Amino acid sequence: MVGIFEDLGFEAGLAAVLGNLVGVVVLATVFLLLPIFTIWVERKVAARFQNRIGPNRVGPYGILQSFPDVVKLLGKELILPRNVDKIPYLLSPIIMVAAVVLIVAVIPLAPTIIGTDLSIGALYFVSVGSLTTIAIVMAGWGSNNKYALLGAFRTVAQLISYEIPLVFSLLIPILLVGSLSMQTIVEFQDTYWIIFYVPTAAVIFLVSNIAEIGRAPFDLIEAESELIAGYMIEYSGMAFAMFYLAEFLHAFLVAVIFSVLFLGGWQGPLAQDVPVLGIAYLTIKSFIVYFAMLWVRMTLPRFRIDHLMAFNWKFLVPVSIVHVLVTAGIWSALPEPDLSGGWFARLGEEFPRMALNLVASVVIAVVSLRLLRQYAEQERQRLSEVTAMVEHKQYPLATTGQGAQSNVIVVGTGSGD
Amino acid sequence: MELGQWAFVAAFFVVAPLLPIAPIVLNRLLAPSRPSETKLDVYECGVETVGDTWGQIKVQYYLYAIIFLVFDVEMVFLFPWAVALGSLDFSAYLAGLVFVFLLVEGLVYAWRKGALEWN
Amino acid sequence: MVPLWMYLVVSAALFCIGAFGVLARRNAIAILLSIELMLNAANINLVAFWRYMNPTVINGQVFAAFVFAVAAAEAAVGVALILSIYRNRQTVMVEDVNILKW
Amino acid sequence: MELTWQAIAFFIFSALTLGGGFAVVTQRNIFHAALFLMLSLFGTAGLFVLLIAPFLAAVQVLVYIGAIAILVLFAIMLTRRLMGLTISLNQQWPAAALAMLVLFGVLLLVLTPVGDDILGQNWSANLPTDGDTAPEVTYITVREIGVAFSTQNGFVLPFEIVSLLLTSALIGAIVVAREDEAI
Repeated sequence: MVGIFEDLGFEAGLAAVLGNLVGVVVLATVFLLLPIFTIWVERKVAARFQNRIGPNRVGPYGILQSFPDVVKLLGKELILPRNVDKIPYLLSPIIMVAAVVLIVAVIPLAPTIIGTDLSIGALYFVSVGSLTTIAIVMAGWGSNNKYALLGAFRTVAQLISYEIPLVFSLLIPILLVGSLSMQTIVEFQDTYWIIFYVPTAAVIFLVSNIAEIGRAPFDLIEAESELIAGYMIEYSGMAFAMFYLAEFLHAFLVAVIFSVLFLGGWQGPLAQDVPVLGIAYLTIKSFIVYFAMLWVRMTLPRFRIDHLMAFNWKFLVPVSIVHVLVTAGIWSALPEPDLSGGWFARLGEEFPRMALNLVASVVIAVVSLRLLRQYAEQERQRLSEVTAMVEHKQYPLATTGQGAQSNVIVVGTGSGD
Repeated sequence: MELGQWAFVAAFFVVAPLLPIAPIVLNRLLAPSRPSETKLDVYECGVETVGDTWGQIKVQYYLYAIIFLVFDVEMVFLFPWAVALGSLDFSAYLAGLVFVFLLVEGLVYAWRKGALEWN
Repeated sequence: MVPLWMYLVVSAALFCIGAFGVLARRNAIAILLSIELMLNAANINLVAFWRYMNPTVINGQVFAAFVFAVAAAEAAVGVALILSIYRNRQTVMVEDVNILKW
Repeated sequence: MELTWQAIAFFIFSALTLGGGFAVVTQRNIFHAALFLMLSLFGTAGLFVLLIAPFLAAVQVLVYIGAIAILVLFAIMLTRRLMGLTISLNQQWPAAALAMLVLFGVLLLVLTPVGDDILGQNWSANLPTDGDTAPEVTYITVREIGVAFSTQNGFVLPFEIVSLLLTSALIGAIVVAREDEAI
């Protein structure tokens, strides 16, 4: 790209800047327009899960449905409510989308096609992702609305909590590869994908990322019954649409990043030589992961906030810490295999390391799930005892203190799960 | 060379905010704007809003934020450790092990003290 | 390339701004923010000296990482203290918290 | 010094850092002050990139903006009654401003070549005056930092002590901030 501008007679420095800008605009716009398609995919898949047809009027199979939606949103009034704190209020949707778009810069699309292969790519992904938190705080504060503020706080508490297992599980592929560069991570997966080494870490990564974008079953962010629509309640028109755009784009980018980190990215037969194949492989993998995320979304009921927090801090965080320590131990104890041979030779050389890690990872998953089940059984036992006490009027219900009341609520919802 | 890569990122930082600004401005130009007293009101539960918006929130949020902060800083040290681990001997692993164990202590304390409880 | 003294001047200016904030703000949280500015100034210095004086040894960046940890610890404990004072005395203004003055 | 792209970037990031910092200490609205702190920290991250310390730049965004600033925002929300404030500076602010201006003046004299001319002393002679003398960084900094953290010749002891510091900060903050504990 830079070369084209140099040929056109621009001075070298300026050509570099222009080339970069054009590349960025193209890359960012392509990704930004993707949600127009993924929203249709999402609605269609959701409809099928619920035995409906979904959008089917505009274009074949309703594929153009998103365009009239965008046009409609453009015609909606952008209301600036009274007493809003204008700067945070208006900056918030912009930062939200920008933070998500920035992730695109480090995604390796093919062996030679990547925005930029930063030496700290994986860390860049986390850093930029943490900017969304600020956008949410700004929206909550700027809206001058109690529900928005409360929603923002819940959301931020959820996001920062789930960032911990996210980063820990991201640490594991980095540990295996020994580099933060995204392209190096993909090249490492030339023999085995990282998901074969550490499937448990992959699952933790996906789960915490789903929580990070606030999708079902972690969609307390927009719990309509409790918080109306959370921090975005006061937004309308395109400003509101930006939050949705950011969510859908982020959801798809999570699928892409997951494919890059755990499913070999662009790796596939002949991808080394034909870059277009690399893009195709990455797209296919990403859509499979995206479908899995939709499946989860359509199947599981919403978490309760205390369960959400407990699940993170008392399950995901300890498990991911143990996983990091175990994988690091195995990795530093094992000798580096000789990877100079052909592909099949490397496949054989790499196998012992892969197998040992796989076994360790599966053991961690099994043991932690056992412990979780044990805990759940205890909890059920305790709840049924409380229920029995209430039924036999042994519980101090008559002298309704605040404590007794809240306990009854726990019984009511707790016995269901 | 390294800086050249960051020029690309810098360009991203310039372009990324412009992408959402464009539709919002377009929206402002295209859509009607007829503000009225009621329309500009705070949307809460249908009745008029009561009290100060910037009210006090629970200290629980703060406790999560502090535990998050400590673990986030831990990452600063664990990322380079993880990257370097493959090229170092076993003592480097032990260094990281001690580091993590010292921090897990803090998590265990928070757990035992009920700071992880949402109530 | 930009000469080293320019980085040092930026860092010095940032430090002075932060120190002014610490001395002149009434709000304890604002004082905390100012302290973060001063720590940042120190970090700019560390990294700039590393880059210009001896980039073959990584010490400057390592020190900067330690400063991050110290800043985080300071923020956590500082905010906890402010919250506790606020709960007991309903204020975050430092001149109202003079119980140790007597 | 010619006006290269790098110099322009340096001036932009410096302006962000200093302008944001100035707003932090002068803004009446404490929430806005915290937002300006983020701007200032972001500018510093840019300076780190220019100094070829990308790891620190990313960490700056992750830790300072993503965690410390969020913590401070939480604290602002937890301590209400801040909105109606009209006076943000105390009575001694002119003295403080004067002291800081003097300090900055002295630092300028010491650090800049212009100051050397005025003083007739060559304080900054030991600093490389031209950035082009700064050697190239040829290694991957993240790995080098990792090696420094976990080898005996490096910083393994400070590395463990940092962990201890963070743990004690965590425990201390929980003890101080919890409602039911008597203080």
